[in-house]
Amino acid sequence: MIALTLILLLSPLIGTLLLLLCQNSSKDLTILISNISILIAFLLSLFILYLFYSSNPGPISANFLTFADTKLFSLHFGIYIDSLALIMSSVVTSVSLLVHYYSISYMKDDTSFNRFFIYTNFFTFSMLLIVFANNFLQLFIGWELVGLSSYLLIGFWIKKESAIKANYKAFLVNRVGDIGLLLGLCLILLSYNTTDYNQIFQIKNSINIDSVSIFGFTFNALSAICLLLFIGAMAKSAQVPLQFWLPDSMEGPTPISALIHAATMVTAGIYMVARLSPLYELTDGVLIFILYVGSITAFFLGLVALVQNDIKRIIAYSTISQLGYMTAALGASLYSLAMFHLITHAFFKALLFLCAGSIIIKCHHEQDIRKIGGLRKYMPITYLAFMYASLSLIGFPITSGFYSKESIIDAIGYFGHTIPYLMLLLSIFTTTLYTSKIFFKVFFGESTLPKEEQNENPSNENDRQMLLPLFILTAPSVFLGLFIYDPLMIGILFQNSLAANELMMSFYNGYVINSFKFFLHSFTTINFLILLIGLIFSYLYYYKKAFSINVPHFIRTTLTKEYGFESLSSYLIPKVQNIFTKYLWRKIDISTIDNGLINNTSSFINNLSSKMKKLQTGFIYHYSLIIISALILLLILMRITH
Amino acid sequence: MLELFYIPEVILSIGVLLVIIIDLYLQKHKYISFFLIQLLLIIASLYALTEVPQQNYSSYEFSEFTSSIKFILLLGAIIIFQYTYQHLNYLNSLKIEYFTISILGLVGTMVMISAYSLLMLYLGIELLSLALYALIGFNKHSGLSSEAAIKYYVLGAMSSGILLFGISLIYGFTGSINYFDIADQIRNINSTSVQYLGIIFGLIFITASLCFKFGAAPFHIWVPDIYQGSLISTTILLSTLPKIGVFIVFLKLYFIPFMALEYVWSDILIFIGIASIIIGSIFALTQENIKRLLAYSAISNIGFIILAMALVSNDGLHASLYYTIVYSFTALASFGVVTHITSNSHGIEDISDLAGLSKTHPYFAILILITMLSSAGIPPLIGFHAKLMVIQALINNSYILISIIVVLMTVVSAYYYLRVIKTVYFEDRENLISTYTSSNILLSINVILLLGLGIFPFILFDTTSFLVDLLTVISI
Amino acid sequence: MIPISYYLILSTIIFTLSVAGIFLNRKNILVLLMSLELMFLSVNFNLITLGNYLGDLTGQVFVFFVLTVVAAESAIGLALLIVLFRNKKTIDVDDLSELKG
Amino acid sequence: MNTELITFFIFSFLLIVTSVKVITSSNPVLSAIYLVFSFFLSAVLWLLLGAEFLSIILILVYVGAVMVLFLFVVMMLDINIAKKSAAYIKYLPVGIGVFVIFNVLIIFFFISTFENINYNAINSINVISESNTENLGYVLFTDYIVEFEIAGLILLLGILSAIVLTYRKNPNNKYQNPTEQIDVEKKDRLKIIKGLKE
Amino acid sequence: MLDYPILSILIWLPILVGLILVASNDIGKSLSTVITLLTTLIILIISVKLFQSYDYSLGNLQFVERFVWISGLNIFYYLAVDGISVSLVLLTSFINFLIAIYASSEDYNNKSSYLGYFLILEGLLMGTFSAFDSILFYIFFESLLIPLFLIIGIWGGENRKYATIKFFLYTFFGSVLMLISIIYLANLADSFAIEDFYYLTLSFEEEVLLLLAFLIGFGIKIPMWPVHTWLPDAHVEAPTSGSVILASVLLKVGGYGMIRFLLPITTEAGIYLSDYMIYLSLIAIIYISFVAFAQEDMKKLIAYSSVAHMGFVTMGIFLVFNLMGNNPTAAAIGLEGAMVQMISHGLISAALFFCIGIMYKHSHSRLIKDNFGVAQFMPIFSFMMVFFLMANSGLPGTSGFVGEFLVITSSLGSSFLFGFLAALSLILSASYSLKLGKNVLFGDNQKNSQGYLECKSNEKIVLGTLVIFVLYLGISPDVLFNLLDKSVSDIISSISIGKA
Repeated sequence: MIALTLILLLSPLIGTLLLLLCQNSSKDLTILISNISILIAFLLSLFILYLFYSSNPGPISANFLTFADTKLFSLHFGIYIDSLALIMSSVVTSVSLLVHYYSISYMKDDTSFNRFFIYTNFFTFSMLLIVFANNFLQLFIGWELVGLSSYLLIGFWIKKESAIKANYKAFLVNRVGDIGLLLGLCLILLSYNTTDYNQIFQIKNSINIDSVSIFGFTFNALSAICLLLFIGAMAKSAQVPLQFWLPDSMEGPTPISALIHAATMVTAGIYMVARLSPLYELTDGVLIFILYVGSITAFFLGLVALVQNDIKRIIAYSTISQLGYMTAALGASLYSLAMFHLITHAFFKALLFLCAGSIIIKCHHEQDIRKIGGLRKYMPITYLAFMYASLSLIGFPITSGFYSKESIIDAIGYFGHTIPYLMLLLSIFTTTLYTSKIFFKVFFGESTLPKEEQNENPSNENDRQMLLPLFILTAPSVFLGLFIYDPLMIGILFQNSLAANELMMSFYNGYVINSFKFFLHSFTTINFLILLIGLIFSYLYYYKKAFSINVPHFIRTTLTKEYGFESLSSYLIPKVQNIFTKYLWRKIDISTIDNGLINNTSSFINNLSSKMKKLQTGFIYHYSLIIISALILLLILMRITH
Repeated sequence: MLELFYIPEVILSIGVLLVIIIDLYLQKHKYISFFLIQLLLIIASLYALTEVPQQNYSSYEFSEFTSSIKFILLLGAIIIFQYTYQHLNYLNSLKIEYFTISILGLVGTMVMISAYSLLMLYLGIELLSLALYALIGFNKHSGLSSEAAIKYYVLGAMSSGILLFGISLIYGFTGSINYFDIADQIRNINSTSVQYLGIIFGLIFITASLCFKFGAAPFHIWVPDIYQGSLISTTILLSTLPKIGVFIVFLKLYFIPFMALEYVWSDILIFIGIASIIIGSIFALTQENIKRLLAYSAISNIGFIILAMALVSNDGLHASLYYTIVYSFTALASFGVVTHITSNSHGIEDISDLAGLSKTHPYFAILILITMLSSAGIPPLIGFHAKLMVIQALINNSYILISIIVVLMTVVSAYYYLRVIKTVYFEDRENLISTYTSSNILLSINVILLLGLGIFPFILFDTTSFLVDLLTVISI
Repeated sequence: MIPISYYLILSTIIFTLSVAGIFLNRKNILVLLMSLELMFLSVNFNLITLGNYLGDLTGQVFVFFVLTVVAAESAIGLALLIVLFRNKKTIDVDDLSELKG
Repeated sequence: MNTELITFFIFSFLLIVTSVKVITSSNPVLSAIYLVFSFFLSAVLWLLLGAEFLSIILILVYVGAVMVLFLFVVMMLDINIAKKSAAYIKYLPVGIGVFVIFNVLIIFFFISTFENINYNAINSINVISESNTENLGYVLFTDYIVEFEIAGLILLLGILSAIVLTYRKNPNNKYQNPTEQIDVEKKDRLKIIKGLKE
Repeated sequence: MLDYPILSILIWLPILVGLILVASNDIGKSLSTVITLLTTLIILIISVKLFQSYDYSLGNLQFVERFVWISGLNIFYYLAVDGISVSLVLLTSFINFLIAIYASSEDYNNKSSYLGYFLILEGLLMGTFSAFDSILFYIFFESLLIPLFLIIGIWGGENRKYATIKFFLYTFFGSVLMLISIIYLANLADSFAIEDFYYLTLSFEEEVLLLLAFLIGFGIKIPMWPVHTWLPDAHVEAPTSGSVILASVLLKVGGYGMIRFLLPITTEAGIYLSDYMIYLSLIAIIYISFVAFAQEDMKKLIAYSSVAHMGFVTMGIFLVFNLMGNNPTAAAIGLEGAMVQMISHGLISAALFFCIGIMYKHSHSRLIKDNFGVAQFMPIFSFMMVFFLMANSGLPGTSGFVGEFLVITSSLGSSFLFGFLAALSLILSASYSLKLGKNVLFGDNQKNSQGYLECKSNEKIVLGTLVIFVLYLGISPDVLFNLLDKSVSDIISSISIGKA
């Protein structure tokens, strides 16, 4: 099993290397290599998952490459196999496979076709590195490598200015979080002398350091570590206030948005916290913080989506909001629910993005939904797929999204976290609104396609290669929830990988009973009411245009500006950075130190020299005077001293 | 008395008379006279190396130490004469009298070195000085040359007067002019007595005069003008041989007759040394004329020598001797290179005349590079070891602050050496109308030794430590 | 009887006069040379007087040599002066400042 | 007050006066004359000290040779008589200051150091005889023979230098060079010039 | 142990060949290129041999060559290596080999001298890293200035005269103070051998003064804030290979010196002053990063980035003082981090300067604004440059990460604030590194007026080799740790000796 996992892990990497080697070969070879390598990974993850559940050996950890092995510390690369990792890897590889397949067609006209697959393959590898990491160092390395791939992919179109700016921003914001993660990692190494999960899970609290003082606040070491690690997760999973890179990252190719910025990379933070749930359970205060961060993100960033007009940006804000749900679930110790939502979200959000990709291709890279309309006729398959994905997103009963999201909201309510509960409830409404907004605007109304294209046969709306993934993804988006809900809730699915199972059990036994009952019950809850109101409202507002709402300008601006984060990130910080750094350079480095200290000293000596040179007048009488004076001086000195 | 005829001074004096006469009959063939002179020097140097007369003359010292120094001196003279000959020959102003006068000056230096009485010392110094007056003014058609000569003459005569005044005081208060007797007298005089003060006064007068001859600040004032005004071959002579002579005079005077007054002169000399280093370094910074630059560099080097000597310790003594030899060697090389480069059929004057040399004459450029870096005290060249020894001696004697000043001044002085290198290597000349002589083996050896002895400093080191051992034998 | 100090004071005065002569003189170099002669004269006074004080002939011997040397020195000095005059057509002290800085 | 002392005072006073004149006269010829006077006066003072030989030498060598040389040069160089410049006045206080300080320093030092200030300066020294000249000669050719030789070298150097420095060939002089005349060869005499071809 | 004087060969072979090349005065470009390539290759092989023969389980000084050099002064010709030296010797020979490869296609006037000076420099660097007599060390240390001075001055850019003189005097100033300290110590210890200095008992005041002198000497070389201002100038004016050797090896001399002299000799004073010195390092890391961001010249940017990265080295070194008493493990981690950072920075900065040199050849401008959209024309080059920029910003998986990681770990042992401030480098270094990439490599360059061409094969080899090594050390730095582990703990223990 270890060997298989190793192959699974390395297969995308080998794909990357092969692609690198045959850079100038044909597209077919590229397609073959990249897709096969991911396919192998996917099949292997399914197979290993099967093996794992059939033999049930418990978590397996193995090292296979030494990073460092000294007296002071020993660090390795290794794999950690348990149900959590395997499920995550299945999700990652499946979405990745579909996106790869989809991209063949999506990217077919691009000059850097090969480069695209190098990046995506590399990304898949990095993501799997995180998933299978058996220690924090490897986690961190994978973490940064996905950041790198994300950076490269956002800026995939190297000639596009906005893309270049966006990937720069994305990388830097992620780096802010990485500071937290790195500090957490360092603290772990310092306090445990190892970064191995297994060893740390075993010793947990018995560590070298008692407490850490962070800017005057004293934490116990474990809390400090977890808090710092969570800061890393906040950046990667786009939680307030480090969320603003994600919408900009939509500058990359759409399949990438589906793969990285919806399904996989952004959930790495969630995965990490879930992975470390045994540690988080032992902290005090950190979880509450996480809960609030999650719910605030879920609510407030959902609102921002309402005022956006770019189809991809709306979905991006929706992603942030959904990630907020997951984070909130983590904060409430509902790790498996968070993971559950992660999985369902991966599928339906990938689906949404891929649909958006199809639409964008169809509309010749037009992304503004105000300029797109009436596509239902021309893209029937996409229309259907989009509809199912949207239903899943808004949590319409029986869809996958319903099970994961409703459970989170209900569970948070069930465990009495009132304020987060209210915020999450309200965001159901906003979710419904913005989802419907896209849906109605894009697929209904006047067609905006050029005349000659309107006459085309609707059945060949796009390449088949692009449609197939839509089909495939629709299935888990709609039905996955129903199938895995029960095993998940009673703890079969994740076995002992996640902590606080008893909490889940109490919720399940006390509230859910079973999946079907939960489905029925949901119609009686306030959640459903809000959902319905939202649907009706948006139907009237977006489709029938029955009424218009005058949102106060102030609120609209606030939302458009993303509560000021927008101006902060794209105007204020670069401006300040430019001015401030230039000031430092010119005033302190050049004027003060270099000119002031160094060059002034030398010019002082130089001036001294040219001034003193005038003493050498060239006149004999001056010379003799100097000599005699010196003699007299010596005489007087001697007379005084002796 | 017969063996006295074999001492180099006598050989040189008699030989030079012969050459003067022979030269009269060799109107066109100057090289023969020059060859004779070189031969004379070689013979003299060989005698300096081998013969040590057994018989001592009370006011004249014959010892292994003085013979060794004389040997070094004669060796230097041979090299200098070679450079000078080529230089003057190239400038079409070769006169054999130049060499005869130089040799008489050389004899004067040797007399200074061997002098064991103040009278002998005076005569030696005068013999040297008179030769130098003539040599400086030798370039009869140059206003600068005669200006320099007159300046040096007036100031030099004044310093002789000061020296004589000092000598008269010493004579009056100790009753003798013999070094040994003076030492005896001073040791026996009660330090509270009034005579003591008289001796100290005399000492200061003598110190001032010798510092003038040495070119140490604040009596250095003549040095740059005279270096600049005279022929460059004279400048080489001026910056090497007399310095060695005066240095030995310093050593002998302070460590034999005035040893008991060590606490007086050591302070004075430290002051003079520091002043020389500072003035030499700072004044040189903005010089444009290469001879002036080297003059200030000489002043600063003299400062090092005096400083090391002023420590009155064995390592200081050794350091100063080592430094003197290294300095002379470096000065020989640096001036030697300059003598070999001429631009527009007269010697180069300004640093900027050297611009672009590395492109046209890489050979000379490398020579200049090595000599300048050695002067700046950059390892692994020999100049570094010399400075190292001085600084080590300073630190060993707990003069930490002074050593810091000294090294800081070394940094300052590095700047002007670098300026020369910069001009040679990094600057291009607009109009390359310069003619240069071809390479020269002797010069190459001279320069390469700066590097070679830097890597194998123990060769010179052992020699000088041997000399210092000799010196301590005679002085104590 | 003449006290020894009289002679010494006399020589000192002449010595300082000659020194003053050197650095006060703005006219021609000849006078500088004469001042130097005076200086040596004063030193000779010193030497002879102190020799007498010590009852020692060395002082006078010294003076003998000083006289010899100074004679030769004057010869060279005057020769230089002539060369200078030929080059510059002047022997003014004030005109001797081409070398400076 | 004895005659010696009176003589000393008169002559030393005159010596100081002539010395001052030497350095202040505006005419170098006058300076030279005053210097000659100074030498004479000094010679007398040296006689008082019992240094007969030296005082004679001073007059013979100095007045007779050196000072004549000086005057010769003065005549030769055709020097203008300069006026006292403003700079002279400006530097006079400095000069006087240095003069005074120096004097005070040394005179006070002499007075304070010599325990026996009143020691009689007039003292004849006997080595082999009463005669100063004889004594001096004896010492010179025995104890100081090497120095004497070196003094000879110095004189030689003085001659050599003076000649080298001042000697110049007059280009207008016509003189024969026998060596060249003998060395001459055929080709030096006859120069074949190629004519221009028509 | 080998039976031939391997260290002497390493030092003198390149110097001799270099001197011959310089003296031969342009013997032809191809011949001198071949000679240089061969020599550097031989040296590389010998140093690999050294590395293999080095027994790192022992950690003591090995391959000792010790002869009396100047007997009267007690100066020895004393060469040896420990793990720290071996790693730097390897780096030197490796980088020089790359320079030789890179220079093979370059065209300079008087190329044989150019290459000759590099060879001399290589030999002197070897000497610096293996001299264990302090005067010998100083001689090599100081001699380094000469060839570099000439390289920059002769083959440098517009403003080279100012830059070289500044560089020379700056470093000379620092080193003379060091010389005084060395002599002072030698005077006390009656020996110039470095290890004899470790056992001296010094008063606190003495230690403080010595510390300051050494700190100025090595701090200028490394360079530390605020004595770093010579570096940007020197880098900007230096020819590509000159910048490479300057950044990748010469700066390391400072760090090496600190480890050899500062740590074990001036321990008490170091402990007393460590906070201030760490703050200086932090200023270098943070402030200099800001300054780097403001740069308009690519070379200056990388030069400032070097200063910032060397801040980690000094921080790692000074943390030893801070942590020795209460957490020796963390102290050792810090020191190893500093060493790894030195090696890694040696590779990465070399690569970046090569990259800039290659771009400069096409655009003839080092200004960021004159280079634009390079990636379109030079995809492979751009790929590698992005890699190096990432490595420069401390991307895990590259060597750039390892050192910073260890230093930050160690600093957390001292105080969270130190760790946090140091970790800020993560974002700052990324911001300036990627800014460079963003502005230079990417974007749409329609004019192609600069005529960028994909780099030549030898340049590809150079950059590719560096990619491999940066990756290798990033993924499995174990080989370095093995080399350093024992030597580092030896130094830590010798510090304790000094303390006791």
